[in-house]
Amino acid sequence: MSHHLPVLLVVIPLVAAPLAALVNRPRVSWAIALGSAWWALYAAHALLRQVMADGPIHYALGDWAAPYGIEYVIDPTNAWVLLIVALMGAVVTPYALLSIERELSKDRIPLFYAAFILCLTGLLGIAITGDVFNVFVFLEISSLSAYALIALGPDRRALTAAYQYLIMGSVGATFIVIGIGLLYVMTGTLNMADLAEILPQLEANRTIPVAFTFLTVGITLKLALFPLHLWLPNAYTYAPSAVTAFIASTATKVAVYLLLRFFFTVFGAEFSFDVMQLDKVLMPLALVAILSMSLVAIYQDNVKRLLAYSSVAQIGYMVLGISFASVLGLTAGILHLFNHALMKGALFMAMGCVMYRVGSVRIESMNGLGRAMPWTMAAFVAGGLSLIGVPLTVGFISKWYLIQAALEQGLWPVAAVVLVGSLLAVVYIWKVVEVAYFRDVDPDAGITEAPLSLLIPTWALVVANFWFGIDASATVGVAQRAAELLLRVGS
Amino acid sequence: MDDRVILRVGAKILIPFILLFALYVQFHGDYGPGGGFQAGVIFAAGFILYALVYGLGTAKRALPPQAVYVCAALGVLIYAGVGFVTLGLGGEFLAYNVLAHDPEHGQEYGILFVELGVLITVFGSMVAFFYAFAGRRKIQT
Amino acid sequence: MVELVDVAVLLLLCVTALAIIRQRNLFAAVMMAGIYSLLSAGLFVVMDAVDVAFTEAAVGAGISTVLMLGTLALVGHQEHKPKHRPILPLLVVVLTGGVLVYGTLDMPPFGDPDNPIHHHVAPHYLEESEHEIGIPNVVTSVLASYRGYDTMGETTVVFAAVVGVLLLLARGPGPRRVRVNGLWTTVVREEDPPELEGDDESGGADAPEPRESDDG
Amino acid sequence: MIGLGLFNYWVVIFLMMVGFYTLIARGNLVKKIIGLNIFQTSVFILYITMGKIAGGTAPIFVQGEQDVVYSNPVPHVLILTAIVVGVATSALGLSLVVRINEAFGTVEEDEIQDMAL
Repeated sequence: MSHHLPVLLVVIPLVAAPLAALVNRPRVSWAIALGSAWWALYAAHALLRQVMADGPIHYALGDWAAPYGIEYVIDPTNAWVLLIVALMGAVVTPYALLSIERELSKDRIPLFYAAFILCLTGLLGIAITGDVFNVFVFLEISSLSAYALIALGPDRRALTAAYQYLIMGSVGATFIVIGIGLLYVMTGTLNMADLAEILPQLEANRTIPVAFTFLTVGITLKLALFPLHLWLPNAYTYAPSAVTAFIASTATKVAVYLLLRFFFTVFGAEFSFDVMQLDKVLMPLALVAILSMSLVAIYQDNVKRLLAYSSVAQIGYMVLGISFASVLGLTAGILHLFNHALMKGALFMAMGCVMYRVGSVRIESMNGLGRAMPWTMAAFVAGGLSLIGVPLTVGFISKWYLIQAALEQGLWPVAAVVLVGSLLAVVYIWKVVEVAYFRDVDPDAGITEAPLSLLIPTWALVVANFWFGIDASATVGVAQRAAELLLRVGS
Repeated sequence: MDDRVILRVGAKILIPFILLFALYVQFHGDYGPGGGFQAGVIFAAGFILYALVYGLGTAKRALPPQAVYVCAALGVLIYAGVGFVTLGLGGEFLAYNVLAHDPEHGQEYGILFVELGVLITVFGSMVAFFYAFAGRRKIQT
Repeated sequence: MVELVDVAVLLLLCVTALAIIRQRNLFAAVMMAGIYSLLSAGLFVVMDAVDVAFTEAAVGAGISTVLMLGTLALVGHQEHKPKHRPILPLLVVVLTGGVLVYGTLDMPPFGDPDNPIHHHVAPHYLEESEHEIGIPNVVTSVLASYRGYDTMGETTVVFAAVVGVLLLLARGPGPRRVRVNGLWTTVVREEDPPELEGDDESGGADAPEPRESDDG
Repeated sequence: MIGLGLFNYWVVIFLMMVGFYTLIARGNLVKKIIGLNIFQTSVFILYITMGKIAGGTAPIFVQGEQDVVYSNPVPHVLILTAIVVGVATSALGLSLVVRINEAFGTVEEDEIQDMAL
């Protein structure tokens, strides 16, 4: 059983999706989704423990040894990402039950859960595989289902948002396919470990850098790194609340993971940073993303859109961590994958609670919500504190490592930008807090607190924000180990 | 409808051959070009031709949308099911060798079943796409 | 001879692609896209990829075209003239193409048997497939067995698309729009319950005539 | 055939860019999907071109024949998968177009943008 855990982690949700579609009873479909999401969490957690204890796990699908067959390879980095994805799936699914019943017509709910599990399956499949073409296949599973999920939002602009995402996502995927093809033509293999072995032996040529460029641009499109982020704000704003909470906290994380995997495992840090001079491109983009997108966020009237722009800025932090190409920097980036999932998950879920009761997430509709929905808004404030990076929250841990990594290389202006980004976050979170706590509630509206099935998952994430903010030894331990392995130091 | 006799008779003659050809492509995929995916598309094309000539309503009576939708899901389950069977027999996921006494037959059975899964899903999906688009009415203004 | 066919088909592909850009009647553009698929299927045959050619012909020229025509019947087929000159897209495309051409400069020439692509994993399939799998078509054995997991993923992708398309299209006959004071307004949301019931048209209400425009 | 050198690749890159251009420069949502199809089909040609061996034949064994050069089967397999993914993407994209047309009454990007504000 435990030997087959890697494949079961992915395949059980994969089978659950058609089942959820076939039963055609909304609540039963939901139960199937819940079961598979919790299974994934259990399996991902078990795998992470196993990897941390015994080192990398290999699983040959079809019993064909790599590179002839497709292989699953799990090391601390992707076990970590698997855990993030599975955790968010496990928290969002219970939350989705009522939230989706409110936002979607009943006959679509079984298909909704099928698409939701497929998205989860795809993301898990991308993270776990050791074969570059298999990445593409699972990327498409997650993307196609994500396009459909986003299009289900109540506003008609959800449709155009989904279309825009589909076009940009397909361009990204096609670029990735081109990159894979160019790698394949020069090496004759599709296995990541095999590629990592063969690539350094090739003499200098012009094809590999081009393959590298196409892969980077393609993944960056999926990642929504500034300036290729145009699809993200609309998609996050108009998608159903549960979908936003799930996709915002997982899809971009998996894309960051792909960058890490290609930069460090497949091409190697030396090629990526010494030959391709990647840091000279990534760092400025990340810094511009942090500053400009935080500024844009301040001017938003729709809180989901505000949080979406903040997400683009936060992606900047993760990429900034990568661009240092040091153990500290990577640790910060990998930590922030998890931490940002926790904080953005909590914030978007709080907004989902508001949507459930108020029917809108525009700032002007939140007058006095601090009194009408105290738990929801408290969760929002707590998530906001974490986003800002106040001590005792996970946000602080991420920024602490990020600043350390910057100072380690003497880049104090970069550290300053990180701090300015936090100050800007104070401004946009305050905008919401002010309206919610210092304006009078409309007494006729009769708004009450959100139901428990929405509040409990939201608060679970809030508690996690503080839990891992107070005792970060477990998360930092994994992130540091992952960073060391990626940079091939100390092993 | 009556003014399209040639179309209807032509289709009547063609469709059985198209379906037969699809089966040939499915089962000859080991020896020549073809396989589940191609067969599924050809099968679907034959059926779509039927729907185009005889009308969507007739086609939906012959093959209800619900059945098509079940097909699309069923194929995935068959494919993954082969994987679970190999797990149950003590092999790795999708390691067909364990399906029979000797590896070669195991591979043969495995490929037969997964290609069947592909056929069913692809046929179901293509017809489901067609139903979804053709069944949508133009906006009335 | 092969070279001649190869070059001829490639040139035809170029002509077709350029014609598609220029064509503003979308029906014509879709038909030309079908031709494009068919031509590339021909090219695949020349390049020994018979399985791929088969699929491309069935999908590209068949199913895709039917879906496109189905869409055009619903959304209209005249493309508007672009309002401004697309300088930025042109720049992006020239840059991307330039980078790709640069990347090919060190690529092994077309058809050279010494290419690394032919030497690492592929020969294993060609040599071992016959006794490891036992079927003559190596494409099938790689597709269904060596890389069978990819194919399962592919089947799942198709299923995901079905789920998506049904979520978007299957339920409800769609909203009705009316013109009020010169503005289009949606009057019936498709989430409205009465409309949801009207989907299963297995009766015969609109049986014989699916659409007006696509039986040519 | 080796005489053709890199010519094939360059033509294929040209085709890819024609598709890519249609995809990003055109405002009609259906035309964009057509562009995407051309872009992807051209990438398929790129892969198949890589797998060709001069004087080779399709990778299907024929009984009793020796010393046959077979073309590389791997790109064929990858592209079979990619074709399926491509048609799945177009189907989903087109269904979005249909819904956008129902919601906005147009499939031209600039008109939709005017309305969405």
